[in-house]
Amino acid sequence: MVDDFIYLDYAASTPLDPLVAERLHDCRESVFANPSSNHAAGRISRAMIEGGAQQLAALLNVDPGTLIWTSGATESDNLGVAGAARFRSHRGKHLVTLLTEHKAVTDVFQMLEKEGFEVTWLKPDAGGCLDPAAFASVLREDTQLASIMYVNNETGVMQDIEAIGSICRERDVLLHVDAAQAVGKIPIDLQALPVDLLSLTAHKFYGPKGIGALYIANRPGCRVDPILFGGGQQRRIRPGTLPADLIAGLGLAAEIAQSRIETDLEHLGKLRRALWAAIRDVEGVLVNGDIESGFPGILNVSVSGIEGESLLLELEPICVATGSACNSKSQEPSYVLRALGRSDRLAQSAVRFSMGRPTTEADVEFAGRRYRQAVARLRDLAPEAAA
Amino acid sequence: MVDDFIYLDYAASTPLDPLVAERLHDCRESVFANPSSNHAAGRISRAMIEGGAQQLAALLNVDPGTLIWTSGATESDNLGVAGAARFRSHRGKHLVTLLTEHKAVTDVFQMLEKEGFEVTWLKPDAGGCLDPAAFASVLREDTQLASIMYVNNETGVMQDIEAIGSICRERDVLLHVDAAQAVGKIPIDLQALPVDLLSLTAHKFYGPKGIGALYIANRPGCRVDPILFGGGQQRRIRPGTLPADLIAGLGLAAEIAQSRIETDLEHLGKLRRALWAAIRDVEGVLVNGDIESGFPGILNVSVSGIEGESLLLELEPICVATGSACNSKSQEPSYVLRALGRSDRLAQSAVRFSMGRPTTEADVEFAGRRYRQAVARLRDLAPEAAA
Amino acid sequence: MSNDAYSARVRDYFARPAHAGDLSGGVAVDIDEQGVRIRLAALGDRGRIQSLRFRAWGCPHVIAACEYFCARYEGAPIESLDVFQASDIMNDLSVPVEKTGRILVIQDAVRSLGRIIGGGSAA
Amino acid sequence: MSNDAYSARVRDYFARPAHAGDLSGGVAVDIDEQGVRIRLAALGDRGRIQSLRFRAWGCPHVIAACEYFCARYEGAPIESLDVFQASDIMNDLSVPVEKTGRILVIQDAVRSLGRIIGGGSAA
Ligand SMILES: Cc1ncc(COP(=O)(O)O)c(C=O)c1O
Ligand SMILES: Cc1ncc(COP(=O)(O)O)c(C=O)c1O
Repeated sequence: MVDDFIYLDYAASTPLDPLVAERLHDCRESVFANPSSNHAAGRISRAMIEGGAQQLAALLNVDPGTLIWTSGATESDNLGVAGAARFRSHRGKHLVTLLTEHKAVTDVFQMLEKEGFEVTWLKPDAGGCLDPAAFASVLREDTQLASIMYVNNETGVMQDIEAIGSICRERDVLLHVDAAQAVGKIPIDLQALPVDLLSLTAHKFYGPKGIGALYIANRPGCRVDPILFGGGQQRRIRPGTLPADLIAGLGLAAEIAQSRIETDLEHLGKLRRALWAAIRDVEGVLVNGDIESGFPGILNVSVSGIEGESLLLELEPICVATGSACNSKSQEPSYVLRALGRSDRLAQSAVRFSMGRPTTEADVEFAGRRYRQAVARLRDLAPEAAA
Repeated sequence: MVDDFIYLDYAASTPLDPLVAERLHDCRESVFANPSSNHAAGRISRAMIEGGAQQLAALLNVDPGTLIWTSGATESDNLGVAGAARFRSHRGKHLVTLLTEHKAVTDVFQMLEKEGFEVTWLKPDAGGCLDPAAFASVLREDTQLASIMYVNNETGVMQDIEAIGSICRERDVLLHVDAAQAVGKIPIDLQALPVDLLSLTAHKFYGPKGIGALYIANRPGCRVDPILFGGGQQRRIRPGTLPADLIAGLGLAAEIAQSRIETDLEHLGKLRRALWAAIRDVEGVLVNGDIESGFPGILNVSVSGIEGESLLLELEPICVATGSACNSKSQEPSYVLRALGRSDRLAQSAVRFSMGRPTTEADVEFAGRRYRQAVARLRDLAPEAAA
Repeated sequence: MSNDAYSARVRDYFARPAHAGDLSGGVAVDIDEQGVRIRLAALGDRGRIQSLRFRAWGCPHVIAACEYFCARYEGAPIESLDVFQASDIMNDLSVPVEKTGRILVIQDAVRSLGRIIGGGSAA
Repeated sequence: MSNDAYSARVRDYFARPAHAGDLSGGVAVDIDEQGVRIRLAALGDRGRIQSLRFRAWGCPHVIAACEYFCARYEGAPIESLDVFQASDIMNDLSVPVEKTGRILVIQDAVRSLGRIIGGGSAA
């Protein structure tokens, strides 16, 4: 880790696990052939891919054959949502999703609206949660697909996927779950969980960037139309030369995650408690989401009377996010926090601290101190301070 | 290189240049943040991406701002062809392409046909070449886009992109060029060459797998509709967290390629001559493509009276391809060779030898010997030998 | 290993087809179907198959299957040719299903051979 | 470095705004527009601006721009406030165009200050 900053943005991306980095590096000499090639070198690449698939399949408790490799969760979300909606469009064109989904889901639904689908956009409660009964009440005869994320990337709020999935199964609605922030971080057993399509990306759990997957349950009616066209790779669902090394890296990252998911969760819980203890008595500070439930790797707080961009700069050298990384460049207050009922001002002052395996208690204590100082200085600079 | 096989399938994929492998490995500690993140760690990732863009831009002689990162040439082809066709569909719906394009292009055109576009499929001559006059003759008032590949992946045949591009400019038709087999291998100067959209993938020129780019000329009317939807990355043209390490690797691979393109070409030319000399007097052997012109890294030969799959197995431990890698698994004779007028039998016996930087003269001499022996043994096994 | 399109036995039979070639004397059948060309030659002796040889033009599975057949049926009773099953080859050599047609061509050839050699020895 | 949303000067002014604070005596303007809140305070002396102080609520560019203004105009002739240009800030601090509106708020505040302090010294 570079030590001129303190990285607390693990929800945006994680560094490679050192073992994964080694695995990737080791691949460079022998695993380079095109895995579609029918020769000795191609077989080595295929074996790496099968190994990776097995490791990821073990983490999710699925058959390796249900996994389609993609370039990341954005592509998985696009393929899962648009692909399944189109595949089932002859049965009906009503779709359901949540206002607080990631852009890789909401933007796909907006595109589908232009294509003639009808989308019901559900609003979560003030804590960010979707009430399964509210979900059930909007399902219709012609509803074909719902997409509800597991762990929210801005707030860490977790949805009750089990309850929502059971409702979907009863009503013959496919459920897509954006689990980019959940896979490798919380236990997910897809034999037990009624989920049809699930998106993930390796760089959120210490794997390489540029590789992700879409799980497609092996059930009747659960299929996707491709969104990319080309060679016959991956049963024509997703073409392109597979990066065997990245898949091997993803697989190892999945195996490592599986072995330490409980330890990680405990570690993160401790860190979040320490961080919250350090800032909770800052005047006007508020948690976005829920400090009790929710994924412990994320603490998102707003504070009254503070401009968010200045707060972020003042927090340097602590690397944190406002809203999600994809929106960090825009000045707009997070649509996720607006959906939770936050005013523009409060949403704009939001800071997302997200912790990871390498984070220490000293890191979060430093961050907490810095946060208090930053708020104090900016308040002191404001015209109100003169009054 | 693993030495229990001889790899002659560089057109399917190349190993990482050792310097590129080192660069990738070096990135693992400091280049991991989400490049969209507005903090110190994010800035490091952004700087890596800008560096990579500059290196690739230098290779192609373009402005770095014209490059859109993708997961590979398949995605670039999809984005370039479908994206531009849709963007210009209000002006007209006629498109032109070649029968011998890669599947990542032909399958997109087939999809566009279903969407209501009209596609003219041009047939090359027996040597695989497209006559620019024949191309010009099919353009219409409503033609909006043509896609013509640079170097054919099966035969190495090169099209006259300069002539075709000039015709396109005159007729206000966009030209997309699949240059997956050309970038980093032959000089390409996009200031001089009238090309509007160009697809490439790093793993064909000793860069990492899982990363490619689409060049989009900065000209009026030259734009693409996105095919993936999500965060605001890359001017909303292509969303998803950018793999800064892979882009840095691609950039370095481009820089290395630029510095040695002439040396590489000379080396490959020598190897191809040596290989052809070793097999040219095998009875019934025929070059698919053109041994004089064409990219020297590829030699594709058919031979009469030989079953292709057995030939390939008999050639082990030499790793070669029949047709293109993406089709290696299927038993069908290559559609590319069929378009050149080869019979099913001859097409099915085709072997593509493709050489690369690490290939030695000893490698190709061994391959040539082995090819002669293989043909002899299989002929000897056949019923005709009894007669 | 599952990543190999060819099982170890297929690789072995293909590389070292001990029964490739011709027989002097005996009977032979030629078959050319589904893009596969096979010649099976046999020498019978007192109700048994004394020698078998083959020639083949086809994919590695076809060549290996011919060798497998010859190796297995040399010394067997001639009647056993009538009950020869392509499915044995499919299983024993792990032939992919899409090649079933080709293996059935071999079954046809074996059955023909059975009829001829049976007829021949009876004559 | 071009990857930084803030120029070195912006970072510097933001981190160490020497002119943040209040003045006792003199005049002050308060402005609250476009989500930016600014108070500029000035003390004039014989046609010149003797001291400048600011308070601000806004993004780093706004805070840095206020400091930049104060540092640059202390000691300047009061009339120069009338010709103060937001574009100077934009250029000197490399402010991104999408923030033009906010910097114009500062221009408004400076012009008001000019009128007040000019009027004040004439009275
Ligand atoms: C919830 C969620 N979905 C999707 C994505 C997109 O992942 P990627 O950028 O790897 O495509 C992210 C992360 O950016 C995310 O947090
Ligand atoms: C000409 C051509 N176009 C496109 C592609 C697709 O590239 P990728 O598999 O990296 O997406 C390839 C290689 O497979 C190719 O040779």
